[in-house]
Amino acid sequence: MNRLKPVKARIQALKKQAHEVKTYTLTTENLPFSALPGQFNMVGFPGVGEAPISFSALVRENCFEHTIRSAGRVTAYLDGLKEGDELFIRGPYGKGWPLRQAEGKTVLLIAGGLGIAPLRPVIQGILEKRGLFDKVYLIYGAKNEKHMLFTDEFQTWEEEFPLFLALDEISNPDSGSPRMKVRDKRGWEYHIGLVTDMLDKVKIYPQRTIAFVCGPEIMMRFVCRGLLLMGIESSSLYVSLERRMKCGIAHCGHCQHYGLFVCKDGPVFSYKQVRGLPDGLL
Amino acid sequence: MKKPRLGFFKYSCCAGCEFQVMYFQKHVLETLKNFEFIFARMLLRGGNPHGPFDIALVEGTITEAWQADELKKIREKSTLLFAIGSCAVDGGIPAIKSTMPELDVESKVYADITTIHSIRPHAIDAYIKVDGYIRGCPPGERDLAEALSSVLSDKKPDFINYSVCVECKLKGNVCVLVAYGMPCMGPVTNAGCGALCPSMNRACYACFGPMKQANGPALARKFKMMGLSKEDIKRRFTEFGADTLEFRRALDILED
Amino acid sequence: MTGEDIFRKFKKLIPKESFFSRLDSLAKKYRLFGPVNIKNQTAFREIHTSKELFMEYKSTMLSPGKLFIFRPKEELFRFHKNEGIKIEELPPVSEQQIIIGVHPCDTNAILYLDRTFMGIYKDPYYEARRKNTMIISLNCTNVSPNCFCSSVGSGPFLKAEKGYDMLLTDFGDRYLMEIKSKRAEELFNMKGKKAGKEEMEIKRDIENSVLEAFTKTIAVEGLDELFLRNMDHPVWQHTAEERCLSCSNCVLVCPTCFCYDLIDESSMDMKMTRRIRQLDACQDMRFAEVYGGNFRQRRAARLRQFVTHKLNQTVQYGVYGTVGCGRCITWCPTGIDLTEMAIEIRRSEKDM
Amino acid sequence: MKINIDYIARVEGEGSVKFEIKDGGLRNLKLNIWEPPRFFEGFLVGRKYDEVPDIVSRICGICPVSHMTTSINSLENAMGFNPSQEIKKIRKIMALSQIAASHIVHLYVLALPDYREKDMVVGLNREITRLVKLKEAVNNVTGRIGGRPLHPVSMIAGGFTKVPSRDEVGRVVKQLKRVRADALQTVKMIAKLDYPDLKTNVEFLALKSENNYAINEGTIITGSGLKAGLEEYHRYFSEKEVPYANAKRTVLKGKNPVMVGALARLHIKFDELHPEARKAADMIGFKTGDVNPYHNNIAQAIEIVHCIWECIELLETISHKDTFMTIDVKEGYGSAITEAPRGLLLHEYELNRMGVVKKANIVTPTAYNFLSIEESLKKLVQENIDKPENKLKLLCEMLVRAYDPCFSCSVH
Ligand SMILES: Cc1cc2nc3c(=O)[nH]c(=O)nc-3n(C[C@H](O)[C@H](O)[C@H](O)COP(=O)(O)OP(=O)(O)OC[C@H]3O[C@@H](n4cnc5c(N)ncnc54)[C@H](O)[C@@H]3O)c2cc1C
Ligand code: SF4
Ligand code: SF4
Ligand code: SF4
Repeated sequence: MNRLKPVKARIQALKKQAHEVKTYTLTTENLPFSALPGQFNMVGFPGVGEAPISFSALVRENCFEHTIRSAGRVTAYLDGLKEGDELFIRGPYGKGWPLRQAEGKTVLLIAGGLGIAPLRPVIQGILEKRGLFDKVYLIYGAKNEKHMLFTDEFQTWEEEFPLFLALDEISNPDSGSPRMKVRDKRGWEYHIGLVTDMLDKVKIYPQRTIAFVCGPEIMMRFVCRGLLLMGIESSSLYVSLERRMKCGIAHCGHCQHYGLFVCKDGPVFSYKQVRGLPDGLL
Repeated sequence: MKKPRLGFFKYSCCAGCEFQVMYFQKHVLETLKNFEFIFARMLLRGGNPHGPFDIALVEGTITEAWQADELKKIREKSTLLFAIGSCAVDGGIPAIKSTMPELDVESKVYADITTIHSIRPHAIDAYIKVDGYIRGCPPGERDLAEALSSVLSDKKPDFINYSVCVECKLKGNVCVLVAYGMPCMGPVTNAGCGALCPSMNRACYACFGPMKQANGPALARKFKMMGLSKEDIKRRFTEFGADTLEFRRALDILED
Repeated sequence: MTGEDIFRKFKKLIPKESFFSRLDSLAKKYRLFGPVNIKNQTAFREIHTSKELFMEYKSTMLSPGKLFIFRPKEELFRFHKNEGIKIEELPPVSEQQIIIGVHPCDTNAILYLDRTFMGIYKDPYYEARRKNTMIISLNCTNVSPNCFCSSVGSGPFLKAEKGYDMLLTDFGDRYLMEIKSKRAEELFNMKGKKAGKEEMEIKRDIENSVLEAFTKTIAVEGLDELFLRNMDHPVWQHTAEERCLSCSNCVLVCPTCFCYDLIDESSMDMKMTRRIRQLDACQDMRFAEVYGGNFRQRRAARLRQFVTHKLNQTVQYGVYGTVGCGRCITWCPTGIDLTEMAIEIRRSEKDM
Repeated sequence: MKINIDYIARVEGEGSVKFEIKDGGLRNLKLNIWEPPRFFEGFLVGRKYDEVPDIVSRICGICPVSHMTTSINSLENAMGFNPSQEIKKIRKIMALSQIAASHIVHLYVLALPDYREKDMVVGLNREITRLVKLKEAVNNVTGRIGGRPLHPVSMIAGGFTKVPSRDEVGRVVKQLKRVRADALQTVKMIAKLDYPDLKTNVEFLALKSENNYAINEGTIITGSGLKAGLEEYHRYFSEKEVPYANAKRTVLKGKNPVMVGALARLHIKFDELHPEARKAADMIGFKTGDVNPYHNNIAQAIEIVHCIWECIELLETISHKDTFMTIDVKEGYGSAITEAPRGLLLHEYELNRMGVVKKANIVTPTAYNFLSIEESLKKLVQENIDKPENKLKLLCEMLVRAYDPCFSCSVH
């Protein structure tokens, strides 16, 4: 089998999530394939190239989703596509989040920015089988409320577990005085500050807790250090790394992270595995 | 599909870039067919220099003040503006002038320099923002094709930006620097020519200009060790890089 | 990989002429590749008769594995645009081929590439060529100043037992021929003196005398830990700034470097796009660039990636990334030497 | 009435024509070459002989080979080096293929659209196909030998760094042979165009030697019988600066304005043309002594035939021997004059004992033609003074284009 060969996918629905971010609902001929939360596809277009993109929803009713930010050559091109257009994918690739290990435990989901996208299938998995897990918390931070993704799903999520939301800044401060909290139109309360500030809000037994962290590497670094201080084992902390990738199957070498192939051995790693490696920030 | 509107502008140079489009054998028919030529002095009588342009290609070094003013106007009227050729990309050959006192050079050519209005030669990105660089003197076919086909397919172009050595090795040439001791500029020069000079048994003279991550000083040090004189090293780094920091930096090590 | 079936591995002494004339008789069915002399350099090229071969070569700039099995540049797909897009998969060219005179370092390098391209994910292009390629290895008796294969166990005599088809050792006017695969046994079932204990002893003697010719060595014990302790050692910074050109020659000549790029090139009529695979290099600035930054922005970090991928990072495949062929030292325009960098680090630890 | 042709399109480089018509008479006609100077002669000082050809090649994107060859001849001359016959032969092949390429582009892309009432070659599909075919064949000659057709790299002082193999040469020749019919077709097509009438009193100027159509060396000959060796050059010619133009103007002392280029060459050395080219000239009734500058186009078409046929013959005798020789670097002065596509090209250099340039001088074809372009324009305007402005402007532009000027070269 030639794993470099892409297949056509059709954009069933397209939804603008935030500034420069859209969610693509896709369908392909080779459905259903099975994918795990945290895995990714190589998504692209002939003549433009390919980029690794995580599933933001696994296959349901013959569709799956990707949430993509226009960041460079490939993603900017995808940003220009419309509903009904075709694009090309291949995958799924990589190791996902160890959801089975989380069963029976307290689950901390911590996301920064676009990092919520790869965690969304985890959330959906938990919602489907809520009973399998102990307490669940979602801590989610973004630059400002305009960059918050999936806000229309917060309601459903909150029915099952608490959400803690953080913003670096407010996009339109209505008063000059510095504030610690802000509410948006729908009544969601945002803390102004860093994601790490929110760690105090969760009550856990460290030995029975597992954490899935996804976001910019520097944010993951501080979150993981915070979690270690709370007493969670580094082997129970999971992070998802981003590296440049061309093949997705541990051949092209771009994603090598000190002997590890992020595409094959990751992108989800235990913090223990990747902590302190050179050329990384963790 | 509407044809993209193309403008071609020439400043101080040999006009070879505009000609390269005609030398562009395999693609010339499609280029003529797929683009609407709005302005191209060498190909088209009349034409509209005021745009707007979907794509503007600018060749040549900026050596007179009016050129910079005109260039800024073109920038405003163009969705995409590419520098084409070493002159526009990094000053090219005309920038050799900036290695010596300006008046000296000028008075060597004209007895009466009162009618001359030259300014210090610079690449076009000294004055405006550029969307991409089609390197080479003459510009490499691959990058030129990439630029034009990217406009046609509405994506960002992916230009080559590794060293000439990469192409040299892909071709399987025996390295003329290591094996024959020729002062090859390939290791610091941007690829795109297909390692032409080493394939023709000679050292690269950097006509594609410095690559982004070039380490000029390190190569200058190597040349020094090979026994090249200070002057020879200086000449190698200023033939096509007189207006570039990457190559100018190499001259610092010659001071001591 | 080859050599799975049970066969009678034989060891024979074969006169060189009869070996070469057997090769010539195979030229009709197989494409032959081997070392040839070009302007006082040796390079692996396609040959048409065994007369072109130059078997006493020292080293070549490019390794046979990265020329004829993993191709430096190849087209993988074509996308045809014509009311919708059709994908044309270009099947790997699978002519039967024989590579002659592959030194132990390069044979080991091919075994290393196998780990990448025929590991859990198989690359069909590589796999097809690998299966259709017979490898005739040649124990090395011509040590170059930059060779250090003896330090990393990949030469000068080949120790691997499978993954190639035949091993030759130069016995003057004869070759000691050791058959390693069934197909080699069938093709080279030739008359010759059966080699026994005595010949093996001669072979060992030759090996020992070759071993004495090495001038470059590297102590491998504790290398992994040594590097991990010294990720911020000044040697990275000063070697990178003073000497490294970021020209990528090291990576391209390295027989085990496997990184590649996928490049799309569209025709000007927009009807067709080729997806091309081409060697890529970690010394290139763009190689590790991601949104918002580059994990190896610094030249020193890129140089360190190359060196440690060869001498450290054994977590990847459990073996060293280097086969000690010395090519990266020879063909680096400024002669950066990874063994010397290791020595410098070791020395500074001792001094402390 | 002031008439300004702000820029002359479809020529190489930048220039404009300005004149006034007052009381039915012409005043103040000026060819203003405002192509900005790049000061090659200035910054060549201090550069070493081995980089000079690569640098001067960038004077012009259409005739780089001419600048390279002329500088090489002149530098070799300065160092007392004599190239082998084989080197000279390959240099001639390079020159011929480049002249053909330059003429082909000029005829099809620059000149032809006027005669077909178009602004640009786009739309002339049959012609474009022929253009591409012809150009590919001749560029292939330059490209195979030089490494690339534009700014070739294998030509250096001392010879060629690499010469294509016999097989490669064979392929190039084959391709050339295939376009011979297209070359003849070009002559027919160009001869049939409807040229404006104009009689001028220009003095033709070209290189001539015995038994061959002089390109890279020869004696300077004028239509009125002047004969001069290279060493006498400065006795006859002088270069002057013009306040309104960045190009200098070269004059032949005491003579009419000179014209160089294809028409001048045919006039001076018609007999040395390749027989096939002479046949082509006869076929269309071309006569020497024709002083209508517009007919330069016809001369160019005939030269294309010459170049292709001679290229084929020379290529078939390449021997691959003595294609590179080492030079002893010496102090000295040297000069050389050759036929570029547009006419005479002179380079002269003074070198120090390291081979570093102390002084450089370059005189390009357009500098010779400068004065006669102006004079011909004056005559043209006077003869057509009652024509509507647009028509007059077009006639002027067509005339300038017919000379095939290279402003980039002239202001170097
Ligand atoms: C496992 C994994 C999962 C991912 N999941 C997602 C996801 O779900 N959603 C998502 O949006 N992204 C995701 N990404 C990130 C995405 O793959 C990258 O952003 C990818 O680089 C985009 O490709 P591109 O071709 O669009 O950008 P590229 O063109 O490759 O650009 C990437 C970055 O490099 C910079 N860059 C490129 N060229 C240059 C240049 N010449 N000079 C300077 N800077 C330059 C760009 O500015 C940009 O910051 C994921 C990545 C990984 C590894
Ligand atoms: S970059 Fe080179 S080819 Fe282009 S105009 Fe300048 S000198 Fe001519
Ligand atoms: S010949 Fe020049 S370009 Fe080629 S590898 Fe050697 S140094 Fe690099
Ligand atoms: S090798 Fe160097 S000088 Fe030669 S063509 Fe390429 S970039 Fe130009």
